[in-house]
Amino acid sequence: MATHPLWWAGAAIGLALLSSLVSLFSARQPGVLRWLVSPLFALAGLSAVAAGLLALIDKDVATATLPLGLPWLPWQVRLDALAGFFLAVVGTISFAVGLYAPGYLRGFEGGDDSLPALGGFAGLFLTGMLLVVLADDAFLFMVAWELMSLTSYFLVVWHHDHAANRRAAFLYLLMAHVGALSILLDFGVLAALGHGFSFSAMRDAELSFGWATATFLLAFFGFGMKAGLVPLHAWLPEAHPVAPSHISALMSGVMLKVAVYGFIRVVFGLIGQFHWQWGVVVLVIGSISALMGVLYALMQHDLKRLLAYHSVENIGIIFIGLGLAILFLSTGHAVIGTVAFIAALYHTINHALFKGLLFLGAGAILHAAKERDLEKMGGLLRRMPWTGLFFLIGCISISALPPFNGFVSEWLTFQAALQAWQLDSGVLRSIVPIAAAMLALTGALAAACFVKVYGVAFLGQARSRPVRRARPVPLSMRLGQGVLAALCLLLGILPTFFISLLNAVPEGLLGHGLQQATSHGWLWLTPVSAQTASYGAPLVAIILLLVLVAGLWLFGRGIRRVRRCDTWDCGFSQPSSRMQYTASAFAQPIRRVFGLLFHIEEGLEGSQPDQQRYRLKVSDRAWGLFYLPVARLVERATRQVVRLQSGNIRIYLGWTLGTLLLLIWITV
Amino acid sequence: MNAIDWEITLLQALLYAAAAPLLAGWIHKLKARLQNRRGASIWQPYRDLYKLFSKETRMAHTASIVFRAAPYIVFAATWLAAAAIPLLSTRLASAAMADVIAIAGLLALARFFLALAGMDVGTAFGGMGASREMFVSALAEPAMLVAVFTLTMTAHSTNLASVIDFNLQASSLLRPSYMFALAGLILVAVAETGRIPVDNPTTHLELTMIHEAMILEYSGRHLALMEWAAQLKLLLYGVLLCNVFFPWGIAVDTAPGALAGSLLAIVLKLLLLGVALAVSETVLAKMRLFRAPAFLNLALLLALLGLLSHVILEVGL
Amino acid sequence: MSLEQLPLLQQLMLVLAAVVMFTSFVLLEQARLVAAIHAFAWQGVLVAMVTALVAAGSGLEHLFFSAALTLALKALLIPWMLHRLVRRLELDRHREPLRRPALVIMAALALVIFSYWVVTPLVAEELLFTRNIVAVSLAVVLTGLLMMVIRTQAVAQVLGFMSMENGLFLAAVSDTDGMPLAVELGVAFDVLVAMILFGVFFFQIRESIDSLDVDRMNRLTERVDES
Amino acid sequence: MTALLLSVFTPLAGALLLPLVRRLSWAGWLNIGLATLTLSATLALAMHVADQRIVANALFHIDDLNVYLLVLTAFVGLTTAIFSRPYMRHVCDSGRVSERGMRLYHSMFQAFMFTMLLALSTDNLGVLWVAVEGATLATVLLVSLYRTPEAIEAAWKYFILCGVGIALALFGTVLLYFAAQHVLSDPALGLSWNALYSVAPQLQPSITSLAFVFLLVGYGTKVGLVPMHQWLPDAHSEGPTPMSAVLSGLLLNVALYAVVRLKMIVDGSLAATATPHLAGYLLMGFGLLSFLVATLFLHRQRDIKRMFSYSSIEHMGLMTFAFGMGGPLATFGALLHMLVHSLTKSAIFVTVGHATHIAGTQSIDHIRGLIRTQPAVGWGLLLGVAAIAGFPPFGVFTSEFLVLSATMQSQPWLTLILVSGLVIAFAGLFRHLHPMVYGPVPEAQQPVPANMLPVIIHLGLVLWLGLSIPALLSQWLDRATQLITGAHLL
Repeated sequence: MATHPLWWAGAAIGLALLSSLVSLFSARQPGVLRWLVSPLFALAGLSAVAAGLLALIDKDVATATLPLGLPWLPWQVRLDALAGFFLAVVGTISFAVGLYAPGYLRGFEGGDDSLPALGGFAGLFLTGMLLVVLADDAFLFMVAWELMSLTSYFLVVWHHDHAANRRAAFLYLLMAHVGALSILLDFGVLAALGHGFSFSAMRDAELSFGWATATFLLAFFGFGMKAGLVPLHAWLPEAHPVAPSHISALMSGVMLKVAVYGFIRVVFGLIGQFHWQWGVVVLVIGSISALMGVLYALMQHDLKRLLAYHSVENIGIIFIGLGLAILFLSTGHAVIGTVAFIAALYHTINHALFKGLLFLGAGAILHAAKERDLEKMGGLLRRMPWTGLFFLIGCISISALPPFNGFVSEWLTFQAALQAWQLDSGVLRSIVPIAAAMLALTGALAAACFVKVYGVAFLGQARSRPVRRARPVPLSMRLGQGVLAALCLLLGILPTFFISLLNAVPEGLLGHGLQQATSHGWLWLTPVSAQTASYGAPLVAIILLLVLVAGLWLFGRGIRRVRRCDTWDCGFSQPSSRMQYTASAFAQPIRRVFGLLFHIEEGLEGSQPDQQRYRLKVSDRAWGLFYLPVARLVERATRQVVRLQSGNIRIYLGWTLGTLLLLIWITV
Repeated sequence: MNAIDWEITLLQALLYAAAAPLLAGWIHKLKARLQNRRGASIWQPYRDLYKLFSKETRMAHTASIVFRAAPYIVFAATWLAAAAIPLLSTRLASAAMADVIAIAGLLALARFFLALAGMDVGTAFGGMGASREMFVSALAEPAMLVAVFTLTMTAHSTNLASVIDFNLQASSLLRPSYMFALAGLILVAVAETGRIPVDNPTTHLELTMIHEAMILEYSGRHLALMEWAAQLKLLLYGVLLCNVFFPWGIAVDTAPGALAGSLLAIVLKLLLLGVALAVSETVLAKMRLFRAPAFLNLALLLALLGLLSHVILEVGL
Repeated sequence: MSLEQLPLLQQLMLVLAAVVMFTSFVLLEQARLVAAIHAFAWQGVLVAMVTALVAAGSGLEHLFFSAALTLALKALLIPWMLHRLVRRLELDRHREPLRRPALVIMAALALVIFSYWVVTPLVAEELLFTRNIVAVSLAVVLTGLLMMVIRTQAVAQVLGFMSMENGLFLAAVSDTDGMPLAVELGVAFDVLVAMILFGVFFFQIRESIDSLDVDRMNRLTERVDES
Repeated sequence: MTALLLSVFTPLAGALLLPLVRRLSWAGWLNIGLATLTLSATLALAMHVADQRIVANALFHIDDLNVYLLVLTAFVGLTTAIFSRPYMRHVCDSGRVSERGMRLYHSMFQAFMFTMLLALSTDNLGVLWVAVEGATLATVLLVSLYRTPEAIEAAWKYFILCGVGIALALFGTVLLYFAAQHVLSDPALGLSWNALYSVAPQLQPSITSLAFVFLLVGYGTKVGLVPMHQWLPDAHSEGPTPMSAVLSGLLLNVALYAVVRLKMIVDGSLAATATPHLAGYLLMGFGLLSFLVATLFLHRQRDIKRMFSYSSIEHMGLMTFAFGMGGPLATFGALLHMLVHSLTKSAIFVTVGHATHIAGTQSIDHIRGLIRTQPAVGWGLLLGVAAIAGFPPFGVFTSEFLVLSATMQSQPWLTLILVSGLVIAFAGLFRHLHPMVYGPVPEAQQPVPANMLPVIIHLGLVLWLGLSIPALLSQWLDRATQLITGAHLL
């Protein structure tokens, strides 16, 4: 029984609920949050991982029915490979966050924000995400989905002193609601065609191309809204940074993945048919999101905002993979479609890992230096070496550099894209490589961005007093980051192992796996065939290490002491911390080249020449183009409608009389 | 993969490391000649490296561990990347280990740490150099990958060894896509290796520096490794251009004779390439930084043209 | 069938109904409150008479009772209360001429025609007679409503409300031989209580906006320009 | 039968008794006691109905449909009484209401309950009309309880508009009676809903449709259907908060109940004609209009109670729409929505009452940072609004889910309108809620003695209904659905 995946999933949900329940006591005993709630949270994560891995290993499907829900539609849960994979993703990050939280939460004790709310909603949030992944009928799915949104909203608005935070949270909930309703419509159509709200009924639905496309578009809109695809993304960088950092890690690292899960579940699982038009749509939107995401990220100097924009980028990359998968599957190239699909899944877990890691790192900085603004950081590596190391690993991974995990998934995506020559239509043959080019550009820009982040935050000299005073963070926080960092390296070095695990997902969903990928032994990753492409990740890592060691031994004779001296800087005056390159300065060339894409306001502040300051504000164009018009429309409508309530009773009576006469006219 | 392949691989790797300074010296010599100077001997780079290695190494107080580790990482990554490009023979284990995308990745890794090292000391010039380096590379990378895609889609493989094999067999027929790809790749190579007109390796004016600005603070063995890595990169791109587009003479097996022949061939190709580079660097002037995008967009454009002409003109023939 | 064939009783009822309608026109037009109250009282009397006639015709004794009730309530009690109120509110000299009398009359006539047009298809042929009464009562109801719309004076509005009630009662009595007694009592009780409450409100309104002009009660609104 | 009489006439006794009680504290407790008695009586009645389908006599007719509403009414009445004791106490101490006012309040509260229960339980359309009119009379004085110019104005509008509406409803009733004259053997039965329902097919369609128009406009005024809704926000915002709670939670339900009952008759008589669904279409039109207009109104609110009264209009519109659409699924959803909306909305009004006392004003702009001032109230309001906005796991989501899916099956394109309306409504509610609940606390705000028990009970129930509908209730609703639509859902 205890080896049954569903048992573990149930345990995970139970523990999550328990943690949120226990946290109610933290009103009087703040310690409870650290010593009871967080460990429970971590345990919930662990058992979710266990459930997921079991489901991935023994590839059978487990289902169950809960005694909840509507009388004729009880909640049905189903744990197949896909769900298992996402359970594992959710669980891993939650585990790390659970480890990290005790140290981080200490900073909040004694604050005037309520701790029970924080712990309780975190637990419910995890419950919601787990239930979304497990749900096997539309009703439970929607309940869990909205639970996820609502609880995360409460967590976002937890620091509610600043009006900006409140606005962000409101916007977040609104957008989540819009997305959810679109998903609801989607399920409505599927249920109407499939005669039933259980997913099993929807799978049997016979959809014409038109209806299938309608459902696809609704799903794409709804889940894309949640996942933060451009141009629906504008709420994301507002909301994610506002939450406490470990929650931001959960939201950016996991919740977006749950949206990806929803998209895969509906499009690959329920609709069950593919059309190249869809593939093109997903591919284009994905590429645009990736590029815009990273460009906007480059313009940020608030660390957490920057990371949030990178989530947009990475979600874009994931959707590029999915788009390629749809494209190839719809044109009958099953193998390559599977490669793209695996690439998307692989990038999903990768992004979960390194984005979680980076947000936890940002949290560590916030904890140690109370600072989110890059322009005030600097030299943190010497003050918090462990965090510095883990953050560096995160930066390398997200920049898709070997031998870390980010590179593997991008490599796989490229491999899929490079099979475009097999497509029949010349248009598609040329669209796909262009998307690949955008992916390459994105990768390079991401590297630039994280050079900026790491260089400005951790290297050089401190730019402000609190940062200069920063102390290393407590052990639990280091543990939380360490786990994720280790996993980043592991997934980068042993892709074959993980891909053989992942195979269960496409086997369950598309009916065929990717055996040839690992057919040449654990050393060689050969997605299509050994002749086409191969990547010996472990070898690369080992040889890099060897050369490093050899180099050190040869030239460094071990780590030989070096003489320390003043900075030379071409012999100019001794540089101070204010002479360092700032984050905005670093991004300036790129800002100039891609200036059209941003809404830039820059100029000089201050009247006297001596205290003039340079002012720069880069804002998102999506606001003016997509959000504000809708708002204005509603405002105009309301202004018209309120005339009804004129305040004069005779006019009211007139309305009654008029309505009466009109109705009589109609009916008689 | 049998033992002999690994031996070849090792041999090539060592050869890369050994030959890198020579190419740099050859280009220096040619440029001096073209400027009517006698110039230093082509062995000068070796002497410089030796001198730097034997000198004492100093570091700024503000420098961190990243600053110390960077030279080793940069050198290792560049070397590994180079080792994966067939120099003498296409029977190359490392080519299977790291295909062309992985090579790009390794170079990016090296660049990443180079830029970090530039920012580590916390000087204005270091940051400036890092910013510009990442800027240029961000624009160059897609161009390079697209150019490479043209090759790989033609050869149906991202494994450089098999690409070269393919080209050897099919080198007879003339491909429009290759012209564009070659042109694009040359521009990218110029930008990536920091040559005129994008960057000037011999400049002494800090404000125009890119690569030099990042390694301003280095000294001793660290500086030596950085210089060596730069020379390796130059050689790497040279070999890439020569062997992929003009694969003639490269050995497809491990027979000593064939290897000797291919060595001769590659040396000749590189000498010619050196001449071309030296001439171009003499006649061209360095551009302003903000004209670099135009330059690299041209590279990307050419690469894309290559790709399109491939998928439209050549597939299905 | 034509008018001549109707029994005398029903002819009489038709006449009375016509007069009821006329009185509601008078109500509509009347500028002086006191006169309007008188007109309302007469309307009550007429309705009571119709009821009595129906009772006489059908011989249902509970109708006699309801006739008496109507007379007491609509013709005596309520007018008397209104009178008292008006005097205590010093409104007995109050006159409020209509803004556009011609227009109002046109509207009222239109309503009458409309209600006739509405009722025509309703009733089967053999019920020709009831049909007309229904039409008349509907006209009275609508006219009462119209009066509430056009009159800006609280008391006048109440009069309109009450004349609506009259119309209802007329309909109930004339074409259905009256409703069950319980219901009628309930209705009567409600009307009475309503009248009392109206009385209370007149004073409350007066003390809050020292006038009974309903147009001046427009505090509660969503209009943006007020905000 | 005794249970029935007890449940209906206990409030009447209370209404007559309470004015005589001099001690206010006693009056408050007595109020609660009477409400408890009523509730227990209705529960007994419910048991009774559960085993023998129908309890009926000359005047009363209790079946699954109205016994369910009876219990709901009695329950909300009880919780509101519990809430109103400390609340009105606070009001009285603050001197806004005199001793006489308090006695009037208690007596009228019971009188109102009486009219509600009578309207629900009676079989006679005339009595129904009398009861609904009586409800107006009972509440109109309470609306003007505070004697401010606004209160009086609101009361006057409430009185006149509902009076006129109800008068039209009476005309409709008369027409029905008239139609029944030629069908029924005993004309005296012409107002019995049962009799009419049984002979519905023979009723003359043209008359019944005209009658339905009058009835719809009449009772629709009470339901708060646009464009006859104007009295509703005024009355809600100016009356004492317990009054707003029962108005939103009960009165609207009862009026809608009346409309539904009458629709059943009219549908029966129109079944054979060219336009069998005329009544349904009318309801759908009104419902959709009210729904959309109310959602837009939500955005321009300055008064917290007005805002929530518009939200009531919105939800009433949704129910009307669902009832009009007919069909088991939609009807089931509408009945469920009636239940959860009453519970949630009265809970919200309770918290709003406390909130207004905390801030000392009803103006949205001056209520700030509740969650810090008095977390219980803040969270209550937050969760209440989340529930009313249709967020799972609260029950409102369940019913809206049912209604939406029913719409998706019968009128797919209207679903888009509904969904956009839901979004607009949500945005309107939360944009005002946010600053009230969150943010820094102004100095003036002080915690007040609050009784959050009703809120906890109501929201707890709503949460439960959202997670799972107990078999008892679902069977119950299903039988009601079967009464209305003639088809089982389960």
